[in-house]
Amino acid sequence: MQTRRETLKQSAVVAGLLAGTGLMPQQAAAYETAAFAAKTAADVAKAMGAAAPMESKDVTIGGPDIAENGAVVPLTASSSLPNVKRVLVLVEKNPAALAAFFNVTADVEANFAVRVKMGQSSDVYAVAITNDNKAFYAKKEVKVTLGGCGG
Amino acid sequence: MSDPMRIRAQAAGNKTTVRVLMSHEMESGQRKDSSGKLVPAHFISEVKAEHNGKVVMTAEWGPAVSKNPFMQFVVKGAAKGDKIKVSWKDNKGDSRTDEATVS
Amino acid sequence: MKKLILGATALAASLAMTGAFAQKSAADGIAEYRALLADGNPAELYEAKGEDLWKKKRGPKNASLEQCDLGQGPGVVKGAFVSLPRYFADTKRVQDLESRLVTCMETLQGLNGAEIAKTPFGKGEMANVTALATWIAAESRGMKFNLSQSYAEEQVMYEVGKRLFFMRGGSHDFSCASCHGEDGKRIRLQDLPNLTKNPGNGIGFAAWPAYRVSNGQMWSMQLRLNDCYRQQRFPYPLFGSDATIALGTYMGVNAKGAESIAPAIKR
Amino acid sequence: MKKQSKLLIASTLAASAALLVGCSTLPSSAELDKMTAEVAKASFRDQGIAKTDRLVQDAANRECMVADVSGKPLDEKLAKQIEAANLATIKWPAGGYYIGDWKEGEKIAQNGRGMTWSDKAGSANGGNCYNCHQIDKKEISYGTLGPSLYNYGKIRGVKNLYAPESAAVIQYTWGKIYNSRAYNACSQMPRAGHMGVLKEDQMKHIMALLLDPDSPVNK
Repeated sequence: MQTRRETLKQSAVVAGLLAGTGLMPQQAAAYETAAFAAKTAADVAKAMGAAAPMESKDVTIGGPDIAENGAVVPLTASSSLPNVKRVLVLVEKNPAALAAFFNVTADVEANFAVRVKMGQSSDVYAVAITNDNKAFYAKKEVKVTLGGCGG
Repeated sequence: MSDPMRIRAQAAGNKTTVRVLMSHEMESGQRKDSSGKLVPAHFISEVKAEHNGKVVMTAEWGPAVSKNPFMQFVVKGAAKGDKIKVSWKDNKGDSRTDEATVS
Repeated sequence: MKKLILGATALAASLAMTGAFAQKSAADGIAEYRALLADGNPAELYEAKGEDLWKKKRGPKNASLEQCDLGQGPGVVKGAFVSLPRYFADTKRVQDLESRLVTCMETLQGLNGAEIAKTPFGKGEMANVTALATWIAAESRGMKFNLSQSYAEEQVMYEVGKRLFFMRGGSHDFSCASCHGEDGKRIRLQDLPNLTKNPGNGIGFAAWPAYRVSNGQMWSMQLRLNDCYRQQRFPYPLFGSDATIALGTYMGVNAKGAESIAPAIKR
Repeated sequence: MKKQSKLLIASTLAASAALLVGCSTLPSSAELDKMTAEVAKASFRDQGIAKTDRLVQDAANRECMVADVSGKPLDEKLAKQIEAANLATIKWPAGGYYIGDWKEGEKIAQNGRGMTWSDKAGSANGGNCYNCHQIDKKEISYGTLGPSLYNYGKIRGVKNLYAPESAAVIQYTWGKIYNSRAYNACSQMPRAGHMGVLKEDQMKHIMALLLDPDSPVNK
């Protein structure tokens, strides 16, 4: 089980990712140009200080444990929370952490699949943002292997 | 002009699972060509889905979405024969809209 | 969290145990990855394009390819893929799917076959040949390979193909058999089919054309062979050359009875 | 070019009178060998650094190909001749210094690049080792075409690289990397030294990876 300290640390990482993407609920805007601009985890950490997203069992991230090729990594992000307005998919170690997000309406489930590029093994996150501007996340590690003949 | 999408929309009970394949380079902007120059980013940035003309989902993507993107989502209450329309727009202003019938 | 901890325990255990155990879990992980990709194969995009190209009037003669004879009679697409390469009386040659398509594009549509053969993969009319081959392969999905060996030319192509398969050369002394001559071998983590016999349903010859996720390209059998030769450190095989068709005949005849899953999705 | 090989097949068939009846009288094996060589010649072109001269086979590749096609092992006398000829090609390192840096060796073993038509002339080649062999246990992405080399030196009792009893296995390993066919006429392993794939210092680094008691391979 995770210690409280680790939980806090993880929350801080996600808060950093979110702050860097400009996607913290209070910053949400019509078009999220800044959201896709964060270059590194360090960059996004600079913007820490916003309300920390919480790890939640009501958010699920799905994907392979090992990806044979980082060019295509199939991920699913979903949440069983009742009031989700947005679902995000993040790759911590990518040049820009945010890969994609989906705006949820009453007519679709908060359940999406998308395929992303990963430059290296990394944690991947699903983040659900609720109508009352809280953020919840789940994460898992995806290992990217070197495939083929290496040439 | 862009190649058409492949949209499959399948109803099961009161839920319709929509699977979409899009034809797009999704150039990351990180890759260098053979002469060592950075290839500019070129990617689908906005996606929209409509059910019988009503917008049910919008999305924004970055260049980390894989080439020839695949996405899946679930529409509540769509029934056989309904129309699902998907549109995308990329960062260079190209766009594409295709429609499928729920089966 | 529980899953992560379990994962870590399993990893530690596998490090303490034999390498075979660690390998197995890696192989399971890869199998899981491939299963996740199978639903939503971008090859479908090329299938749709290929079908459209088959039916569309194009070229100087403004004709479709609907009268193209792929060996089952003019216009018959279903079953053609699992019977190629085969001998064609009109060209007096054994041809594979792609070289046959170029023949049809030349004779029916008036396009320049020699120019198409020289076009790089993924460009211009060559990209169209690949899309056509993808659709035509898809039309035989689930059917079993059954190549003809009734013409002497077909038998000769098989024998030449067999010899080419074992031809060692280049800077690394590789032949096709270096990687594809034995059962149960791997290069890095990739399983290598034994192509000297039927390697099983949907494996090897019965899987290409395939969408390659590593570069996001649709790969025809001609391109698959081309890249094998590149990695073999051989010189460049000409598109539709007798060497490539002979190898196709050798692998196709060996695959008799194997069920086609083409177009597949590959690393 | 293509026309040529097509005509060749047609004329050979006509000569064996098999064309019209479509019966199963195939050309002889020797004729098929000749046709194969002609087909190969007509089917490839130069691209980048990969020129058509790479199709020219030396005795070892020619004889092993014949053996592979027939499915019968090479005649023992011929095998010995090939091994002797290849053994004679081995260049032993000056001064008897066989061992480099295992960390560099690991990088070379990981690298599968070099000498394809998409590689540039003069670029350093990789050793391709992990494509076929298990080596350092940390690397789970390894091939199984060759035997596992994990614990290579340890299993062979190399406790001290400079001990006289280590000399034989060190020399053999050098020879095997330099020219594998010196010890097995039809080995599938590339002849890294003989064919100029790896330079002498690169081979020394791989030697260290396999034999140095400090290398993770021998832990």
